[in-house]
Amino acid sequence: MDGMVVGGWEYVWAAYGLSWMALVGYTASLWLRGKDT
Amino acid sequence: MNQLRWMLYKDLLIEWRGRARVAALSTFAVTLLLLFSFAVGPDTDALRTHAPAYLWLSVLTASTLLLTHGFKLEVESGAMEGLLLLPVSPRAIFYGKAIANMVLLLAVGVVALLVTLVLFDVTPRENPIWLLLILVLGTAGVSAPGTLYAGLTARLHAAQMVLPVLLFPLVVPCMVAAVRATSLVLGGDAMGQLDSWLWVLGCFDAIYWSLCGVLFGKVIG
Amino acid sequence: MPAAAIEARDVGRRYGRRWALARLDLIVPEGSFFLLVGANGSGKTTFLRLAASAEQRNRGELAVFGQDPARRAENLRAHVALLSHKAGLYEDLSARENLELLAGLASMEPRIAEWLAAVQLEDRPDPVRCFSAGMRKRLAFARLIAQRPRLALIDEPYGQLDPVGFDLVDGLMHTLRDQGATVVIASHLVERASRQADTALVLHQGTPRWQGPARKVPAAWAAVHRVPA
Amino acid sequence: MRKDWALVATGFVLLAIGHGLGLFFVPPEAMMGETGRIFYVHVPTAWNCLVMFLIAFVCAVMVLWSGHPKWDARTTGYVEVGTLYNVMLLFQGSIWARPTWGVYWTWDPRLTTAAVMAVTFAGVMVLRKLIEDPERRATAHAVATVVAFVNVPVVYMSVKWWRTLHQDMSSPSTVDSVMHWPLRTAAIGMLLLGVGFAMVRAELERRRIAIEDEAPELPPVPNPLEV
Repeated sequence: MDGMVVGGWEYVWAAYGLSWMALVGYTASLWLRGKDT
Repeated sequence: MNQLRWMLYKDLLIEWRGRARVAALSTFAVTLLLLFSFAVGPDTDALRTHAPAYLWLSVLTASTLLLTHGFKLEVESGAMEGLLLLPVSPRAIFYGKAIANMVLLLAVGVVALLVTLVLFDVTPRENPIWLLLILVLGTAGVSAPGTLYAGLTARLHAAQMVLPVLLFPLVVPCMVAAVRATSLVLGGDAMGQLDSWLWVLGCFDAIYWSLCGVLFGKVIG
Repeated sequence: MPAAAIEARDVGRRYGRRWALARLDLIVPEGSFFLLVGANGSGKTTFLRLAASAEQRNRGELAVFGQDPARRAENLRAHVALLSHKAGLYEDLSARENLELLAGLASMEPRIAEWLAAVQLEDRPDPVRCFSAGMRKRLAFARLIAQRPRLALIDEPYGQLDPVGFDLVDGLMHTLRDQGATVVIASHLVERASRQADTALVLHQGTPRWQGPARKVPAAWAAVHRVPA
Repeated sequence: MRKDWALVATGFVLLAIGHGLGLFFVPPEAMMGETGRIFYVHVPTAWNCLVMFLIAFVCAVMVLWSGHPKWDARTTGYVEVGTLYNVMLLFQGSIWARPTWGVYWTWDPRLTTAAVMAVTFAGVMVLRKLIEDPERRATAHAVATVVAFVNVPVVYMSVKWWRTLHQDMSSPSTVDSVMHWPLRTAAIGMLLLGVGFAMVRAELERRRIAIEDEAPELPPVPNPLEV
């Protein structure tokens, strides 16, 4: 396969990992903020 | 229209009385130009290439001081409320202030431009009259949203901090176009791109001069 | 059209968690000279600002010449003038220029000399920045007179003035009234103000305590402060 | 509130399915290889970021139009979630840029616009924090949101003209049909998630304002006064 980028799973995991961390983190922050009130 | 004329007359008259302020502002812009050159170092070629960027950055930085000051005068004396109760239409207040800000910024810009030409040893390759048009369009692009946001933040203690945070990202397109156009005039416009950048500036001005005029009434109501 | 310049029913205004004015029911007849008295923070200024459409009430009904000031209608604002604590003058302009600006903005015939003469400020060409507090007050009165309002709302007409100024201002307010305007003033100078007005309202800590003929205000004032609510 | 949390949950499930498909079932992309899988998280984020800001814009217009506090709370919610997606977008974009162009940052119009957009909306959120009077805060926040949103296409166009570095990125109409399902599932998941988040946030804001701006009891009716 000519010109195809080989490997690169670490970038994939980084992108998904950060995104899920952000989403779960925001959920948690909403949950905590909701508990206070 | 009549009200707009009076508002503009008033703002310009006040600034004329306090012309030391505009002088101070121009000095500030020139100081920034000097600082940029010190920061970059004595590489004349680099300085010459980036001269348009320094010019516009110093004008933009100086604009925040100008903008916050204009509304501070109005709000602290209660004059703004007096105008609204008179009643003066918010649009007349907005356009009067925005035009006045633009004129003052233009004055600062002209001084900064002349200093830029001398300091960085640049000779415009195209007709220098274009520079004036770019200055007019560029300062107009800063002053319309700038006046709106200055009105929005006038009552805040942190006005001078918040204004740049709101204004600078907004005027990115205006800065991009103004810097590009300026460097085309200074460095030569072989590809004939100047027109399109002027067009971008014009569109930016048209969008924000109309939008901000509508929104301003809501802001100060 | 009811013959009321101001009609308030259960009007309330709060700042944050505190009622600055509450439970106010009031009718100010057109053409009357109305006095509001009360200690600091009793709600006088708040009421004037509500009537002038400079602020919005939080509850109740309020009508000025039959219109709701909350709508900030231009035709109403053009008939109502507010003289507030902040003079609203441009410091860098002279008295004459401030009045010229007013006339220009309101599309009035600029009879500057006449207005300045009315407040005895003819011979001051310097910017307002150099004026004393009392002179600013006079200039603010000149602005008020120039507007020829149907309803004049005056917050502390005597504030910062000298005894000569007191008489001057009394004269100006009666002139306004003779021209058919409704005059509403808020003042601490109970004795003096009650000799000028017809009817009065005593406010105490944001609520109305007494309403009646102005000549009885000193007695009512004393009673309010002797008998706590 | 419960319905909103249900939306969040559904969104998470759909997003997980979409991402699972994209990560494990779809073959590597023809040009990008395995790194092409970043698409399934990046493209839905980009779309939904714009969608969130669009809804925020509509809510802000409603604040200015009707002045009802519920629109103010909603604007707050959508601005916050939009900014969250925006920041995610920036991280994903620079991770994507590294294997593709060899750098973490390029002055690509989309990336640059996203950065400017993030700073603009961060400014809007800061402004909201600084104003105390609820009514004034609602209008100022709404005006800033409207202007910030109008600015997005303007920035995009000008940056595009300023520097056109590379070809158009793919969108579902130009990509393999095998990519459609993970992409769409993830996009719908993120949409539901975003709307759910924003509604929860709006409800929290509404409660906060209600507490902060609760009308105190009226002062007692004073005794009549004889003079």
